[in-house]
Amino acid sequence: MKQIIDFTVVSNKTLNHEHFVLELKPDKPLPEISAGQFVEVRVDGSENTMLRRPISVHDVDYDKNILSLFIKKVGEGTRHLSELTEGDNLNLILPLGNGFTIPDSSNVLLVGGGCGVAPMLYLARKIAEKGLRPFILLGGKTKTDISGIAAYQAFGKVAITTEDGSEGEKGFVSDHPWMKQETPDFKLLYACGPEPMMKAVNDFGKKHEIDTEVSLEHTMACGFGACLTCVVDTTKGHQLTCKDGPVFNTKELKW
Amino acid sequence: MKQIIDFTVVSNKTLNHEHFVLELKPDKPLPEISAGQFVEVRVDGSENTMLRRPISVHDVDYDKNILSLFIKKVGEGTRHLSELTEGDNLNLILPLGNGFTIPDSSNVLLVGGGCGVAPMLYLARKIAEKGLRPFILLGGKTKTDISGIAAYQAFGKVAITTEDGSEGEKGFVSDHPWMKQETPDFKLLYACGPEPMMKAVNDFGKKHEIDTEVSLEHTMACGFGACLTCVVDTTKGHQLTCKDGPVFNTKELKW
Amino acid sequence: MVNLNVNIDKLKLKNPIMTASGTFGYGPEFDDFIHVDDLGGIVVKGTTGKHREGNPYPRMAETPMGMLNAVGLQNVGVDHFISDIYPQIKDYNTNVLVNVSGSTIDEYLEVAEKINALEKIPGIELNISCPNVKEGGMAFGTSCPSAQAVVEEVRKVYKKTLIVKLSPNVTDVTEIARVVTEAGADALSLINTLLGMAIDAEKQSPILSTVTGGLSGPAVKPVALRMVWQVANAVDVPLIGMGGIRNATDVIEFMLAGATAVEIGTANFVDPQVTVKCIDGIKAYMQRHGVDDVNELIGALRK
Amino acid sequence: MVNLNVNIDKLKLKNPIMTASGTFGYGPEFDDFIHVDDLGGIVVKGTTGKHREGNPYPRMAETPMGMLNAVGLQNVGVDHFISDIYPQIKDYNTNVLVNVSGSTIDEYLEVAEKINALEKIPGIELNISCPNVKEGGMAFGTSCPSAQAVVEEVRKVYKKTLIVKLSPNVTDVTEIARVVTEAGADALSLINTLLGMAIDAEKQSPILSTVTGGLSGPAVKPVALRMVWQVANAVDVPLIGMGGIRNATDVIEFMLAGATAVEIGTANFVDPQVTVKCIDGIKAYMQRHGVDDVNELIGALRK
Ligand SMILES: Cc1cc2nc3c(=O)[nH]c(=O)nc-3n(C[C@H](O)[C@H](O)[C@H](O)COP(=O)(O)OP(=O)(O)OC[C@H]3O[C@@H](n4cnc5c(N)ncnc54)[C@H](O)[C@@H]3O)c2cc1C
Ligand SMILES: Cc1cc2nc3c(=O)[nH]c(=O)nc-3n(C[C@H](O)[C@H](O)[C@H](O)COP(=O)(O)OP(=O)(O)OC[C@H]3O[C@@H](n4cnc5c(N)ncnc54)[C@H](O)[C@@H]3O)c2cc1C
Ligand SMILES: Cc1cc2nc3c(=O)[nH]c(=O)nc-3n(C[C@H](O)[C@H](O)[C@H](O)COP(=O)(O)O)c2cc1C
Ligand SMILES: Cc1cc2nc3c(=O)[nH]c(=O)nc-3n(C[C@H](O)[C@H](O)[C@H](O)COP(=O)(O)O)c2cc1C
Ligand code: FES
Ligand code: FES
Repeated sequence: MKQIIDFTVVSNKTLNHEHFVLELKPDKPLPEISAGQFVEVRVDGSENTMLRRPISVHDVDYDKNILSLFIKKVGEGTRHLSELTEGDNLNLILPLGNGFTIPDSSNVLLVGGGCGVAPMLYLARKIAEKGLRPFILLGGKTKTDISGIAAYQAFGKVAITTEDGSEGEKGFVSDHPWMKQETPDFKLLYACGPEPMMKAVNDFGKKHEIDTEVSLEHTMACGFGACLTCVVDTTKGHQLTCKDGPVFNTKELKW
Repeated sequence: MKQIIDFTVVSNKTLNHEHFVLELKPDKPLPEISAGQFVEVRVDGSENTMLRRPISVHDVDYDKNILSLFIKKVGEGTRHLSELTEGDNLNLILPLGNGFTIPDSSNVLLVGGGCGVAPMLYLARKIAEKGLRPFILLGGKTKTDISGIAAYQAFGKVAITTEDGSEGEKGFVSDHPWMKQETPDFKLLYACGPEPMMKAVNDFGKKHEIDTEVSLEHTMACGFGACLTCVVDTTKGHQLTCKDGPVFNTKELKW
Repeated sequence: MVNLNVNIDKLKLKNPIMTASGTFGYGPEFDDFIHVDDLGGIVVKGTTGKHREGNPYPRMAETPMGMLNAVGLQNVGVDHFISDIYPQIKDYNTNVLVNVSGSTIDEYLEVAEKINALEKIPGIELNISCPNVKEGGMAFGTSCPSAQAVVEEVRKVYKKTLIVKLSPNVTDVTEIARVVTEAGADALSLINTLLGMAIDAEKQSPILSTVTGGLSGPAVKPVALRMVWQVANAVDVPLIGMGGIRNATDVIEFMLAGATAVEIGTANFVDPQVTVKCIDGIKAYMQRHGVDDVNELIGALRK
Repeated sequence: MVNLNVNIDKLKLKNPIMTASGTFGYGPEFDDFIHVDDLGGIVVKGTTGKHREGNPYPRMAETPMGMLNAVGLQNVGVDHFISDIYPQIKDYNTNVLVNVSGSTIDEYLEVAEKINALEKIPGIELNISCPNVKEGGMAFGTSCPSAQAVVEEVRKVYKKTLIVKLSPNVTDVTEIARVVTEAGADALSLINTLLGMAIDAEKQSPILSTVTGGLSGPAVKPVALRMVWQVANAVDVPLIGMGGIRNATDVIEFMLAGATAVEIGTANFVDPQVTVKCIDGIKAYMQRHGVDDVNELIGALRK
């Protein structure tokens, strides 16, 4: 059941000049959240952000009752969020959307680029909870774009690419050996990030007939199926990114 | 010369549930300000306050380079201002408007009611600087509406009225003995506050042929003569409250 | 206890708060957040003769205190509505109205006639003001002859409460209001969205796939209030006011201007509970002002 | 160095930033804040045949990201303008334009003719779109025949650059744009304010003395952009775009939509330096996008 919940900011960690992680504590127990689901955040005190902002669930700690969001500063709304400090309040609607398929095999590859790494940590956690160890590939422009690797390493086998080679392999995620394999053994690919990156993962999947799930970041007015603005063109016609997605198997998309 | 200046909040003192005083330090020396002039405050982080808010100068401390504003919470803008804390920034346009006449005699009466006390402290200071001691009458609904009396006492002879009698005389300012005198010796009356109060002072002045200066709180879009929205009907036709006022001799008004 | 009941023609509303078409899905989208039964009424998504895919993505742009949409009447079509949606929502204990849209008079007639047969739908809102479709829609609502024609024809086949929704994109809204009232509208609702546009300066391109779209939200409230007030002074049928409402104060303003009820649209996206908060807010306002019957507020603006 | 010069008919602007009539006084009101000479042009307060007192107080209401005004063309009248104001402002080194208003065609003619004689006023903006006066004003700008008549007549007596300012309160702005262009307008400016209304729910009364007033500010930007884009696709004269501009991004949006220059209005009240900040912002934008000549941006929206 979708809920509207008030949260308190527990911490706001600056990762680099554009990314930060908010840890939030709700005023009641967190509802059950699937990996790939998102929240709609109300940004107060900003004259140009009437609508809520959709943000993926980055991680959930049910023991501590804490929800984390991994956010990139792009405009006024996310800038305001970046300025929150401990004790500030934040109103969220959650959980929204569908979620990724949780696999039965460790032979799956999670690819995250830029703020597309956001949903990958919680996905990795959910996969690891089944006793599996997925492959996790994180891409960035430069070293400082990649952070908190230890958290991912707890759940799977991690590799990094940076465009300037300052960390891990030099290049795009699609340049990494994992995605250069002639006969890859992956059962499922997951991608979230800039569209060219997701398309590259999809091309890799297509070539080797591996299903690919992507999380789309369409603009949204409501986030819960009421406005019909967030459509994506699928084989079944227009579907709602907020309700039928944000996760789609690329076979359904006209990619 | 009017200036646009960034200020830092030095302190925000809550006086009671609706009034507070902001002490502000500019990033350069304060310009010369006359008693009765006002500032236009930019309220950030509020979705319904695009326009600046006009607020009278409550006091100026040129030695410490500090400007004080006395503000009543009435809507979203003033509520936001009431939440400012030390170190916050505030952008002001100042000084605006004309100002009160500075008298040559101690026999003048300053009457302030509600947030209309705002300009009276600085006016009293300016009069006291000439070696004079004006009469100062402050009115409120109840005791907690009146505060910082000591500051006024440094500049003149202070009397209080409260509607519930919890401090000073019981009743309106117009019920105070000073305003009940048969043959008052005042040379000039000053009033700022709710319109009925200013009208009562004006009636007193009219009866005894004493000039009365009032400070009008008309709604304003700009505060510096550009929009023509703040007009007041005078014997000379429409005049601008922000430029020709906010202080008017009631003889000029159609009161 | 204050009275919140109002009547729109034969419709009895338990309170003046309704939801605006296209912003409330079919109702169940809000079941997690509120009891839809608490509302005076809901207006479901614009429904056309055939299923419509609507416009391509992107369909939304945020603007200062407003938003543009270019959904373009995406909907399942009247037959699918009747077979699949209606059974799910017919037992809401509130007035469930259908927003009837079309590209041709025949399409309006088809939909109106089919909806007329649905026992639990006590009225329709005739959408002659959608700015987001190439044919029909707003074109009907911005000229007197075409507005008159479509309303007259629909009136012949539709027997229950016929509400006509007016476009704000006109020189004189009272002209259209008079014409459609004479043509048989039982009530009027206004305003639909204002035609607007948003540009991405960095990409140097329009944000919406359709270039222009419909503006809604608090930004349009002053225009909406003005039109409700103008129309209230021009015609005698009940009005449903809307445009930028997000709290009880806004509701009261529309009622004072002459609206019998209101619809809340965009604000549902920001706060899915805004409707029930408005109901509570109206009660508090009435108590504060000693108003026993909400009907006393309708058109009560002091002049 | 990037080129910011643009031309509006015979007017040469050093940059596309102008100020909107009624929001910039006569210019000197801003001398403390900016160098007026830095601007592409200024348009002074609407000027009529006789001195006007305008409407009673209150004349202003704040709305979500906008404001309503009901100034009602308060001004000193053309003769007093010529004798007292003109000498003070004629030496600004920028285009000083007069916004010409009236209640009758004769009044427009009287003002236009007198202003035509002023050496240092290179153009007028004909205000056929003021919503705040009972007679004339907007009435001229919302019907084709009357818009045509007033422009044709003024064209006969006014020899310099004639800019006609359009009302957004119309069903089809392109119709009026075509008519006034054919009647002799050298350029068009748009939009004037949208007719709106604000109510004080506590006092249960209108906020403005005139009940309705003109809406301006960021709230109206989407409507303004749409109209500029529509008119740019309909006529061939240069356009001056306005409505809600408060930063360089907004300016670029209007230029991409088809405006050669812009006027900034309400934003001057919030930040009296907004105009010069916009000029700097345009330069920064051009450098970032590798645009050498600002004229390249005019109507450059990718479709
Ligand atoms: C399902 C979903 C999950 C997301 N998860 C994350 C996440 O975990 N971390 C993260 O940093 N970002 C995420 N995003 C993107 C995030 O929503 C946008 O970056 C944010 O809304 C921009 O708001 P703003 O006010 O800062 O920028 P604005 O000033 O509103 O816009 C800046 C830019 O962002 C684009 N944008 C605006 N609104 C949206 C929107 N609703 N969706 C996508 N792009 C938008 C604009 O077109 C513009 O180009 C997600 C988006 C979706 C739809
Ligand atoms: C020259 C001048 C000096 C002033 N000095 C002081 C002062 O020293 N201390 C103080 O507390 N207040 C002062 N005021 C009044 C103050 O400007 C308003 O209370 C304030 O603007 C309200 O803003 P808001 O956002 O809180 O309320 P809003 O939500 O905007 O409005 C709440 C109520 O205040 C009224 N209001 C809104 N704007 C204004 C305005 N510009 N002027 C007057 N009333 C308005 C509204 O009509 C409404 O009834 C002064 C006003 C003027 C014109
Ligand atoms: C996303 C969206 C979709 C809409 N779809 C419809 C529709 O299908 N039919 C209709 O008559 N109005 C439609 N509208 C207009 C609203 O019903 C309403 O008239 C308008 O949004 C103004 O109200 P608001 O400011 O409260 O949103 C839509 C509005 C939005 C924002
Ligand atoms: C207070 C005020 C007074 C105005 N007076 C005039 C006027 O005299 N003549 C005119 O053509 N437009 C007048 N306008 C309209 C503006 O010139 C401009 O068209 C409108 O405000 C939209 O621009 P903005 O959103 O940048 O303010 C006035 C606007 C305001 C806010
Ligand atoms: S965002 Fe509203 S339906 Fe998807
Ligand atoms: S407030 Fe603008 S002229 Fe006075």
